[in-house]
Amino acid sequence: MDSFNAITAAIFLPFIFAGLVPVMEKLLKQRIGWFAVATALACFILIGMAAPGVIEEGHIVQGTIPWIPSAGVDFTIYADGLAMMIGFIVSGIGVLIMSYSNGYMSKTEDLKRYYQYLLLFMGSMIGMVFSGNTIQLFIFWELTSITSFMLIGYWRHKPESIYGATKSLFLTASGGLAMLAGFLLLGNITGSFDLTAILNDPQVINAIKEHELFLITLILIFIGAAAKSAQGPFYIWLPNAMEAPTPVSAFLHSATMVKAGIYLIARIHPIFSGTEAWFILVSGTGIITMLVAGFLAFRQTDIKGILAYSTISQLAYLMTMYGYTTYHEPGIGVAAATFHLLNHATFKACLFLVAGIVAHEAATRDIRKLGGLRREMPITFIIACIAGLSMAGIPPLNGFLSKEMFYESSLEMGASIGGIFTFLIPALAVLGGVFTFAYSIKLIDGIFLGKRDKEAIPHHIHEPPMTMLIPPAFLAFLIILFGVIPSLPTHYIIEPAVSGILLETAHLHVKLWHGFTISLMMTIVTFILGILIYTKYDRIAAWQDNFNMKKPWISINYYYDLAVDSAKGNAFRFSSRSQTGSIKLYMIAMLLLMIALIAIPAAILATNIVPSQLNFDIPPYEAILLVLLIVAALSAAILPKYLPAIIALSALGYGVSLLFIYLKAPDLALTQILVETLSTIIFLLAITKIPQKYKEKISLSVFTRDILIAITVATSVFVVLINATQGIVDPFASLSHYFIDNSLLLAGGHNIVNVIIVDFRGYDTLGEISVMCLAALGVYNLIHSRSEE
Amino acid sequence: MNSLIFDISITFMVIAIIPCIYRVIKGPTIPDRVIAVDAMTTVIVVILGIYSYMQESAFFMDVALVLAIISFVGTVTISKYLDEGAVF
Amino acid sequence: MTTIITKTITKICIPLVILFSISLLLAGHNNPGGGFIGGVMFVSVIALSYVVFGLRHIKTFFNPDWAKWFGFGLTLASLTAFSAMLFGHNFFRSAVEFVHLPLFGEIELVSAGLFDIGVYFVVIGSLLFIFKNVGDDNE
Amino acid sequence: MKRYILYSMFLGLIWCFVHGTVNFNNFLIGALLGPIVIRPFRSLYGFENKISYMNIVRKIPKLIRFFYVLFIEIIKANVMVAKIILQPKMNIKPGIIAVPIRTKTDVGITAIANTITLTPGTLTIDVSDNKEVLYVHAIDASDPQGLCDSIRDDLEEYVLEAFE
Amino acid sequence: MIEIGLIQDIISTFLLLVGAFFVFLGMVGLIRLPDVYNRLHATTKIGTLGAFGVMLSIVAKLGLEPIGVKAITVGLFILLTAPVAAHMIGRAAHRHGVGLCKESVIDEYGKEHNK
Amino acid sequence: MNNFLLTLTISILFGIGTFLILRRDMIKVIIGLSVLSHAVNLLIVSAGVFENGKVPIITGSGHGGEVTGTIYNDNLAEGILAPIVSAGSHVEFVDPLVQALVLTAIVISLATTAFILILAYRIYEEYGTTDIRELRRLWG
Amino acid sequence: MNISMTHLPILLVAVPILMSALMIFLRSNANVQKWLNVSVSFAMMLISIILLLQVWNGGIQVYEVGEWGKYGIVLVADLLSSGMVVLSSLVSFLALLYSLDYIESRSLNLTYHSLFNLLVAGLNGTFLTGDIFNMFVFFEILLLASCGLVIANEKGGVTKSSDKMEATFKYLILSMIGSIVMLIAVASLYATVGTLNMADLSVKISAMSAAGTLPWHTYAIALLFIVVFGNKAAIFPMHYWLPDVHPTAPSPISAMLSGVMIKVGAYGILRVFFLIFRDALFLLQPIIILLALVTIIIGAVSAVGQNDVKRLLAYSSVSQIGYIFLGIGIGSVYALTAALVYLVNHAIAKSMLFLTSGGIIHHAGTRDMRQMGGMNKTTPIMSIAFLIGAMSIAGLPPMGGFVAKFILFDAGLRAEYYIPVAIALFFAVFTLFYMFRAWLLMFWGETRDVEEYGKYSSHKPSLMIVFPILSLAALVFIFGIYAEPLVALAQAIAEQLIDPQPYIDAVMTRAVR
Ligand code: NA
Ligand code: NA
Repeated sequence: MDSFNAITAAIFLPFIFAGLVPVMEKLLKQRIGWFAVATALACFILIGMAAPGVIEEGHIVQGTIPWIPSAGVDFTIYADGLAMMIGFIVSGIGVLIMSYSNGYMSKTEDLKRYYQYLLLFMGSMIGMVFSGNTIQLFIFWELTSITSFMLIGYWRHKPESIYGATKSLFLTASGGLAMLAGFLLLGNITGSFDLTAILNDPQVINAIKEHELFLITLILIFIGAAAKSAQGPFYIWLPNAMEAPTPVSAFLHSATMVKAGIYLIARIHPIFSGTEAWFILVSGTGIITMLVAGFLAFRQTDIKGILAYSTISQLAYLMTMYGYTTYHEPGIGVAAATFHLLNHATFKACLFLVAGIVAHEAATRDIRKLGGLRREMPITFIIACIAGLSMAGIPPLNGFLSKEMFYESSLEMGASIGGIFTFLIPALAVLGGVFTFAYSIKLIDGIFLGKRDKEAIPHHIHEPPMTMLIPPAFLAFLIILFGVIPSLPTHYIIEPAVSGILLETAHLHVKLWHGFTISLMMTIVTFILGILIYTKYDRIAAWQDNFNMKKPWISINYYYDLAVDSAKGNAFRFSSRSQTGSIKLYMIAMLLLMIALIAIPAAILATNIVPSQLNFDIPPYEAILLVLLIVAALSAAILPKYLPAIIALSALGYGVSLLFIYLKAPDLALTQILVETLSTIIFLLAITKIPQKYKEKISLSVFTRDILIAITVATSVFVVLINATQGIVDPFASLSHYFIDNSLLLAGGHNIVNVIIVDFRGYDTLGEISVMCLAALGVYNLIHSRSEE
Repeated sequence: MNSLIFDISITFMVIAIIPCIYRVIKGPTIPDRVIAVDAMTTVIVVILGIYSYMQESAFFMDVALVLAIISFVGTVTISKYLDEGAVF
Repeated sequence: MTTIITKTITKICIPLVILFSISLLLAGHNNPGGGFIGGVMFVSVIALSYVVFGLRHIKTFFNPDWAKWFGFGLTLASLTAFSAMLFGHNFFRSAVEFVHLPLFGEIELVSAGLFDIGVYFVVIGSLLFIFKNVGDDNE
Repeated sequence: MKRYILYSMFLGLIWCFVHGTVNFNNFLIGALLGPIVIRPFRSLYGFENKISYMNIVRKIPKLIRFFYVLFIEIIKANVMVAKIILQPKMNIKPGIIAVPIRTKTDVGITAIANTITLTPGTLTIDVSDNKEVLYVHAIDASDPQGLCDSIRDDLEEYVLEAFE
Repeated sequence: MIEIGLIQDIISTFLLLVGAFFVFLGMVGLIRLPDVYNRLHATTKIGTLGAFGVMLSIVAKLGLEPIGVKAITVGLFILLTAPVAAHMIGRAAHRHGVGLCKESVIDEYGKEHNK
Repeated sequence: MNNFLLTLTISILFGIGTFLILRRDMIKVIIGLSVLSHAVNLLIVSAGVFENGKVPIITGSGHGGEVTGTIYNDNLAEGILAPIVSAGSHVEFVDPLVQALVLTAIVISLATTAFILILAYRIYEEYGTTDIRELRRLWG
Repeated sequence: MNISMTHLPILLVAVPILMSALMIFLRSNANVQKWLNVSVSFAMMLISIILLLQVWNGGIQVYEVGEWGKYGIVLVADLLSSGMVVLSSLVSFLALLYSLDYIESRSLNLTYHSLFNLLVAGLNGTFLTGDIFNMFVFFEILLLASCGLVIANEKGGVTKSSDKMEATFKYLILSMIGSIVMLIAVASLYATVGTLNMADLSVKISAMSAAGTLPWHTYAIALLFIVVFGNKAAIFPMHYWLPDVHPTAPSPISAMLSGVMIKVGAYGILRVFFLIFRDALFLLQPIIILLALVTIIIGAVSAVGQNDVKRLLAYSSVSQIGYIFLGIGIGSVYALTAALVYLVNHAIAKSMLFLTSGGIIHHAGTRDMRQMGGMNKTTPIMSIAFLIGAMSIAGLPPMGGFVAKFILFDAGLRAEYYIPVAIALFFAVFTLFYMFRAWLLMFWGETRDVEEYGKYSSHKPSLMIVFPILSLAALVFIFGIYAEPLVALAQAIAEQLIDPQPYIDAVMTRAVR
């Protein structure tokens, strides 16, 4: 199997197998989870089959299958080191998480749905990272949002699940729409949605950077990435996403899905980086998020809450580092970010799994109730220490290495900007590290150290089953391995990925001990300050609670909740104001539009609104007849009682038929006379049951308004008609010549009008009699539609 | 000659509609209006007669017969409605 | 109830108007008239009888299912139009034939006439269907 | 059966009239078509009643005389009403009078009612439920009894002869 | 032949004008007469005669052509139905409560009706 | 018929109809629609392109096969957009097509009016009023 | 009997009319009625597909009714009209199947089949006709058929008959004004150009325009058609009737109305402006874009405020039709392609959603979403179907709605309509919000308060109800993952619209008798 096919298979295998889950469930019953594990493993292997070429030779797997060629969208694979790295993370952690789930998920749960969505998610994620087409990327991107939504809301009856799921969907999917707009603009600039075409052609990249839509495109795409990775104001969905089952949180909301935004930033790095906009937007958002989320993580009491905010903060590190860019040196933080991305995946997934174990065994996630578990679950304790300390940046764990690289790149970035930034950026980086250290300590201390509170957790606690222990243990092993032998990940994972991002071969040298550098000093400062603020936790907490109480509007959640909660009410107010139920208003709207549509061409195009030569030679009886018509119509309008008005209406009808006679239309006159009487009868039938109780009192303003509308309508019709009846424009002639000449000859009828209605245009008449039938059937329905009461 | 008669009679007939319309508006009672419309149909029948007479074509006579019939139907219906408040 | 005078005159009107309506129907192709006008004439006289004798009374001896009338009319009209297809022509292609009949001399048979009869029945059926249903409901 | 034939003849004639051409062919069509057309309404016409042709034939001259009188009366009526209308000052004494009648058949009552309407200054408003009294509106109702008498003597006689 | 044609013409023209005149008169009556019942006199009698006259004028001019026959039909039909229509309206008016005009001297129907 | 005057009348009828459909009483609105449909029927007739001709009924066999020289076939290649009539050709009849169209329109408006009237009657039954403002259970 | 393949267009109109007539005779035979109607409806669907294939392979088909050429009435099956006919036949077949179990039996047996057939005839007739006045006639058929069907009773009677009456009244009044406007326009057009045949009108108006003799009022007439078709399509400010009518109709009829009927307006605009009034397009486009945007906004915002599931769907239709008109207003080939793809996807998805809402209402006994909840356990099929529809309407992949939205926005940006696209995109977020809110309210959460609202109905939806829903859901999905055929078809249609010469040639190069 060649690399292209292997990757295609890796993308679609989870989708197909997700479809097979219901079938397999019949066979495997509660062991269905192992089917999912097998799928993830298969994906891992399939990606692995494509890996050697990419990793060893720097070769990029590319290939295309036509999908919607008419819209310029194809299924394209672009597998470079970056994509490979994330692909491995997704499928690898997928294997661990699904194994873990076998122990975690109760047998009474709807496992079918659980694994289906996990597999769908994994497929979407793999599809996303290997997308070589922006639209394809977007599709998989949104699929991850939807599957995430489904998994957060796995316990569909719980209001908190619904809230969390909804929030994540609204924020990430709407961000996705912004990103789609960005991709469309990008496609607009480059003329195609093919990412490979852009990445392969430096001239295209230059063109993008010089295009007037550059900034807006960047912002739109960045909004998508930020929403997905819970950055900037969009971070608020992630803490609520913790309502998902813990393995899901570990998988989606720490290790993989939230990395999609980071992945996207890395993917578009070569296109947009090296500009001020990129640095300000990406790093700016990153730094702020890092600090805020770091502080908030420190303030949480729920284990998963700490981990959630910590994830946000850690993702912000990555964001910040990918944003480190100058015109001459676009890739300052790339290597550091990429390495930290991998490390974060390991230690954070591990911590989540530990949190799952703790919650599973202790039945609570509240750090205030937990404590002293080190005796009852020593293995878990050790694993947690490894992961937690790695996050805190303690050597010789992998977190330390990437934290160092973070500081280094911050120094480098600050220096390259100069001025106050030389100190400011590293200082902010350290502050972020301080929070990280503090909450890492808090996590370990809160759960495992201290005294066991027997009142809060009365029952006996023991180590979890092996299925739940092995995955975090494996991750802990990786944490140590990557920390001790950094060349292993650097060579096989980070270098190819960095090459993929920078579009040139990169060489990295990461060592555990690299001398007594400024960055090491910064690390030491971090530890000291971290311990300091950890000890001052209570005062900080009191201050913040007080602050939040006084100023609820400082929180972004406040605005989200306000918007969502008031949306329905506001929208209803809006709709009830526009859709008032008043037919009159609806009619006026329509009439005004009609008037406007006549007025527009009259204003723009007409030289003479009314033709100049009009015939004012008027025979007296014509004038009398027409005036009578008007008078009859007026009296139909003025007479307040129904019956007189109806009688006036029939007078009008008879007048019209007289006019038809005068206009040489006996058939019309006949029909008009008959119809008039019949409609009078129908009117009478109707008002038999309608005693006239209601009498309208027309106020002067309403009267004026209605008269004005009426006059304007009349004028518009007059203008159109007086122009239209100036005769057919030369040299064209009317179809009627044909009817007159051929009525007798071809259709054998003397009455041309009748021949037209039964022969030349008999099809119209077929429609017309259908209308008659419809009226009859409709009336039947009307009369028999009474509710059975 | 013919056209003069035509003009005179048609003008007279059209003028004759004026009182009908006047009654339709003025009333004062509903039967007055019914009478007015009925009378109007009579006038129209006459106009149709004049047309037929002048053009010597039977087309308008058909219209006249229809009008005579249908106006009877209409009048009877409205009368019954006035009387009984029901049509059928 | 209406008076004996009205009833008597209505009795005279019924056959007269019905015959007139048929005559209008048949004359339609060459003179004013046709299916619609003829049909409405028919309707008006039945309506007159409903008014004068009362719907309830008329229903005791003359109560056809008017829906079938318009159903028939629509069927006839569309089948007439379809029939041209049997002769390899397009839908609604009309045919004119001149036939000699012993009593009537040369008669012009037009396929459109059949269509007009369909119209006639639709008009009668649908309007009277409405009248009857509403009239029944009013009672 | 006799009635059928009678009606057929009558309807044949009507057909000719509405069709506009009076000839045998049309008469025949009408005579054939007519009965079919009124068949659904037969209960209105009393087909089952016996009827004598001789009676009808005997009545023809009386009918003609009736119509002649009617015609004269109509002219008189019109002239009278026209005068009233054209008078510069309205000077009328209208009113509704109950006029007893002898006729009992529906056709007779109808005929006399219509005749009254078409004749000078009178207009039938209603017939009483027991078919004995016509309520007649007269433009000049100053002498009710005289009006009753004149109706009975001048009109009802002819009607009775022609229709009973 | 010319003579007959001329006489025909004169008669028919006369009938036409008289008919039209009467109709016109009837409509004037519609304005001038004081109440429903009196107006009915005008329209039923004069209108009917006028219409009949016009129809007769057609017959006089064109004989028993289809148009003439139809004219007769129309005339007879009007003659037959106009009184009935008047009767229906008058009756309805009275029962609907339309009073007689103030000049009226007697109302035996009203007495009967109100019993 | 004088074109200007007829057009003016039609327009005024439109105005009156419009005023009526803006009333609050359901029956008035329906009357307004009837006035409007009268107006529109007249409008269609007035759109007829042959004027001052005869009633469009062929008497005798006058038109039964006369060759008028009119071209009825389009030929786009040669720019012929039929019908092409010889200059100054006189048409004997008024325009029959508009009459046929109006016939259709009248019948359709009868059917619609019948339906809407019965609908009004049912609405009165349900709502107990003909005030159109009360027909506001559906809003928002 | 030699009904050759050339008769297909007329069969699509005339057979339903004939069927509706026959149904009146079969009122006492409910079963014969049902199965005859279903089989004919299925046959119509096949015929429409064959017609589309014929047109695709063999070019535009013109059918002269009565063989009178342009002097009579012609039916023209180009890609647009035959495509629309396929859509309407498909949706109507499924809606009919659904109706058999959904409509109360008395309504169903006595009038429903006839009305429904005439509705189908009206749709097909409108799409296929090549004559502007004939289009008016078929509009009236559509109007009265839909009114008659809106007031048909569904089983269970969740919708009050007073609501149906009120909605129908509003619909009818506004539509009658629309009809009057249409007649004004058509008559004036005839008086100016002397013809009613659309191809003839097109070529003559172009010739006048080229010669500089096109009078200005022709443009006014052209714009009047916005009122006519806008009213059918329910675009602002003529959208008011829709949120009242579509929810009160029985669900299969709502599906027909929202799925196909309102597309008639879009079809009309495409047909009339891109064929006849090409010279007025410059006036049309800004107006339509403006109206479309307001429509999008009003529909989207109002939908957010609804508690009634069907009313929400109806407002959503308003909003979505705005997107379709946005594409039409932009007017490039690609934008028209987008509008058409959007149109099809909305038709399928919204029909499906309305059918689903019927199932939901049956199950819950109410239309108020606040009284539902937790239904994913009790009716999983409805849950899945509604989700698929919601995703498609919200434009989420992998559903058809995504492809439509993506192409539309792309087309808008390519034509440099940045602000309109930005607005459209922003309100797409609303779509996501209200569709998912509805789904969550109904299907997630605790099962509703039994004490207050009663239990959910226990009987499972029948096959007759489930099959149409699932078929449409499958289509929604297929149009999402394999969109190329649809997009290619839409593109071909758009190209035909932009260059109407083949249409004109097909109609005008025929010898008349
Ligand atoms: Na009369
Ligand atoms: Na009369």
